Amino acid sequence: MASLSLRRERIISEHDAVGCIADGMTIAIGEPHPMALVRHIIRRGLRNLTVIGSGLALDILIAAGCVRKVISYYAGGGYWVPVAPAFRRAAEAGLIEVWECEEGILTSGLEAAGKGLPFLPWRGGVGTSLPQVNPDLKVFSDPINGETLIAVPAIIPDVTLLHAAESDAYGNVRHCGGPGWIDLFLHRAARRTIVQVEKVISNEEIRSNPWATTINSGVDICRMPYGAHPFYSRGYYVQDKPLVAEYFSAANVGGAELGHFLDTYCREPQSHAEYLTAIGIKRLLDLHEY
Amino acid sequence: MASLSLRRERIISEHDAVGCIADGMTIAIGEPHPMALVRHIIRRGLRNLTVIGSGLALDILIAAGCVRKVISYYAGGGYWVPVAPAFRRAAEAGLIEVWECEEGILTSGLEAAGKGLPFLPWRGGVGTSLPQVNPDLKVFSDPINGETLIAVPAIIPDVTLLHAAESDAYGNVRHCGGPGWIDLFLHRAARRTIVQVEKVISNEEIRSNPWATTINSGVDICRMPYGAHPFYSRGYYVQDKPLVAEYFSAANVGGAELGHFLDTYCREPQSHAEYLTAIGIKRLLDLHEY
Amino acid sequence: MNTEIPVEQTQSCSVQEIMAVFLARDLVDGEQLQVGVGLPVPEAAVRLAHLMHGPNMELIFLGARMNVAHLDSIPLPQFGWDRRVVRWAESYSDTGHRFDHVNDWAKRVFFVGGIQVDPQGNTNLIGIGEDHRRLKFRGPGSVGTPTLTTHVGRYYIVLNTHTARTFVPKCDFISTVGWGDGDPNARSKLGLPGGGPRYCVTPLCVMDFTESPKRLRLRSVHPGVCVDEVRDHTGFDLVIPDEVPITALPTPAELTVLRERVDPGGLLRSPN
Amino acid sequence: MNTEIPVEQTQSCSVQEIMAVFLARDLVDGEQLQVGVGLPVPEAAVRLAHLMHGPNMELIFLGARMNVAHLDSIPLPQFGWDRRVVRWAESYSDTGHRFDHVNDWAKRVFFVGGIQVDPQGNTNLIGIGEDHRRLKFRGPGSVGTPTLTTHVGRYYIVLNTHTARTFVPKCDFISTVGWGDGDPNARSKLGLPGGGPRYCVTPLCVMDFTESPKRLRLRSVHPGVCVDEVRDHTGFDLVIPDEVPITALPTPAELTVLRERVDPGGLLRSPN
Repeated sequence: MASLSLRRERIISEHDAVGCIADGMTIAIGEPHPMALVRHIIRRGLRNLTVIGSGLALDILIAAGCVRKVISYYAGGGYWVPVAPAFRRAAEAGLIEVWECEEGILTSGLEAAGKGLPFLPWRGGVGTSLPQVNPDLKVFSDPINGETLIAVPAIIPDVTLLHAAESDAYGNVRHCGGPGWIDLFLHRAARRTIVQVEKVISNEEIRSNPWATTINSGVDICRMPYGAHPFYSRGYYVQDKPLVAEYFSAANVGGAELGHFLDTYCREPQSHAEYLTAIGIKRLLDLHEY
Repeated sequence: MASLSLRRERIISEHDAVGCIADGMTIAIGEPHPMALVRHIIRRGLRNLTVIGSGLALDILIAAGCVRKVISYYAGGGYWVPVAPAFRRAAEAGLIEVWECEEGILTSGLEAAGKGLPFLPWRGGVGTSLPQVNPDLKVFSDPINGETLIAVPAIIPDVTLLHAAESDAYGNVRHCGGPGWIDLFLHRAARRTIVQVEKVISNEEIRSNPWATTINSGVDICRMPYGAHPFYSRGYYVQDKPLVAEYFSAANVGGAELGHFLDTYCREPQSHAEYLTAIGIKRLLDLHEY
Repeated sequence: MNTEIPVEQTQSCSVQEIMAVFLARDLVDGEQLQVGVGLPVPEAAVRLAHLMHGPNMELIFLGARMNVAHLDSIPLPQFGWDRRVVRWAESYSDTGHRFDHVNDWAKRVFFVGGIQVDPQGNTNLIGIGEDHRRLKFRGPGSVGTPTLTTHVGRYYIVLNTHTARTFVPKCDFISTVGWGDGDPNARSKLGLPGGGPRYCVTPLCVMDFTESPKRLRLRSVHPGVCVDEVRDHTGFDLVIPDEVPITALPTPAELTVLRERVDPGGLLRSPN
Repeated sequence: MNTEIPVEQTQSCSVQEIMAVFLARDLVDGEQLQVGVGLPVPEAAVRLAHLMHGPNMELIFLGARMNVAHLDSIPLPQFGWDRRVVRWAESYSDTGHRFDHVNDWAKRVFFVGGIQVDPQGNTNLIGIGEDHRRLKFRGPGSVGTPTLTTHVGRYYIVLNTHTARTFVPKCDFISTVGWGDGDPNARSKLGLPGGGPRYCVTPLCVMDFTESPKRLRLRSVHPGVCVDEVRDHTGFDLVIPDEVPITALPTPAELTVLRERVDPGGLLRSPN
């Protein structure tokens, strides 16, 4: 009888996870944000990335100078932050290129990649400026009825980084209360997916409810408790609102104040454990979800 | 405070469920098969239906003379029944039209309907005879890369009939161990969906694990314990292999023997309860899944 | 904007509360109400409608579908992506298939904001400027508004401010098509199945659209706002009827439900 | 077809068992093995490979993905859609997205049958006849074979019978493209990313393909079958090398695992 131990485990270190990303690659960032891996990217000083992402994770990567091109449907920060500040400044200065899109167009491009198709058609965006400001989107006449649609080319991330609640050691992932809306699209479109999880659970627990498995095997796992902090992690903790506000405030000012934030929270801690030490256990425990 | 009782329940009788189907409509049949509603269609003697379906449910509807056109990727009966007999006989005699397709093409057409698109492109089938024998499938050159693909027109069932494990009274459906692979495509494409369930459970039970809800509201529910018999119902019972074999054997012979089967099991019982009475409790209890 | 407005002598309310109540009354039982992240007025409106007269409504937040009319309270989120608001959901299945069932959206209602709105109700979340590569003001992006407004039965344009910089003769970029060039058939000519924008609600007033051509028209001004103030803060010639009523005030019952069961934290009364 | 063939003097085995063992040995650890409904030989082959040498294989049945190398037994299904076979699954998530991740199928392996097979390995599940509206023999339909064979890293053609009516010079209809017109670039010219058919396995023999043009070639005959028998039962000129070996027999260890842990019910030894 084959021994269970012959099955390869898929757990890797944060160092190895980010080690597979090179300057100039296209990386996709899920929601909730895999902030621990995002911080590691900043620590390593990666450059010229194309980032498929939104909100806080996208903005802090731009703030740290890692980004050349943005594929985003939304670069705001929720309540009270209508436009993410580093994104806004870099875009207005022409320092980043924006591949203008929207949710249905983005998921169509990702779905095309997953389905092995050069494109998928989409109706949302017909009549808007999106095809003018993004020449990769082609307005065309459908071959069946002749209706006007937008052809969205396949979007293929080199690496997709996600945050989830749990997985087993073999890469069977379970999101508590469901994945973020775009995460599974980002996974299926990508050449490689790395999922940071709050907790590694037994394979038996996965098998006890296979229907709950949201991503099955083929992905690498980083064990990162509190790894989405200061963002939320469904079923574990809510946003650390003051720290998110501190970031957006520093990003609004820019310059030394933003640099100080990035040094303190991203560059000086040499690992996720050092980051959590800097944040402090009390603060983390206060963020319980319910 | 608004009273919970003001919320409309969605439970209807088998009579009302089939009452919304008229001669000539396009109906889709899920898997596991909603056999109780299929038998009610035969009892009512509906004619000229276009049926999107497979296997046993499809074949028995053809055997009963309800079908004019078949949209199917597979009309076999699993082990030992390579081709479903009534389907085969009717197709060879030219009594039914077959919209030739395959699984990816069918789901693409259904997905196009759900997405409000006139078509979706698909690669599977390129180079095969499918576009020749089904002129609705258009081979075209994609507007981005010029690759050869098949344009699949939207497929829109008038009514989709499904069988599932459980739902609440408001149409929140839960499949035990996941829905059949095509069921959710059939649901999203359809103008109307009716789901027959083994069991109606409380709304609180649905809310206790929202991620398990596979179809959310907007569908009507028929309470049909053992409603997939003689087919399987995941988590409840396995196939009634002798009765399935009895059907295929009668269908192979055709004529009076097939007529007798249809009379006995479909036409004479005037309701699902009468059908179950005819089958007998002992036989039903012997089909437990594990 | 947050001047206190007397309600039946005994209560006062904020403009945001008036906006939320106006919207709530316009929503019909049985509809699906979808609100994006960071829009407190529509967030409050759909909760209020659900509790007041919508036991068969479905609220769609963050990919979850809910019917929660039986709850004691349906509080507003405390920040964007506050997933505690969906803890009573009946399903999350919108998540993987949120855009796979748009053929069912005739009964869905949506709300959009914008950094620019033109007389035909086209809106812009992309940015302000002439050259997309060097915008003068970079907006947040279109989120899902192009797809949503393409398919939903109707939608509302809801803004936090009402200025001549927002209400412009022509959007620099269009992220959602309202009535295009104003032709009542503009949407069907583009193949957009949804019903288009119904009202535009701002801290000053409510606007609807004339029949043909489709063009924004003042429908009511909020208490304490005069017609000239709206005109002065609108960057194009708004259609203004001879008689412009005052936007109806919340009833005491509505205000009680709004404050006790929807917005106990007073978000709609805060100056922010 | 079910003549008993001696294995190392002490055991005998059926042709189906030889076919299953041949296929099992060709499967590589780490691969994803997908089998459709109603194909006992491939069903047995993937189970056997998983238990013998594939602790990192994934078995895909009925929309579920499984790694079950640690189980005492992985019995064959007792009928089509016997969902008990997936009770040990780690996920069912293939269900809603079975064709949404085909870009990952280079490591996936699949098995197809057919009512006709031509020399280039194109197969037909549609029917036999000239006019699609009045077929002489109506087949079951293409199931998912066109999509699967378009994308999987490689596939095997596995048949229950070997006759001149099945192996024809030209399929009346093509449901899966093997090597098209025989050009080794035929698949890439059509834009089909998958690796195409590798072997064709029947109750008489194993066939592979010549390099250029691609054409079915006899690779081995099963014990007790002679080359002429294969030739006589093939409706086209099969490429036949000078030396044709006998298909390797199962080892006692393979036969033990196959019979005790995969096929305790003896499905592969039954005459049906």
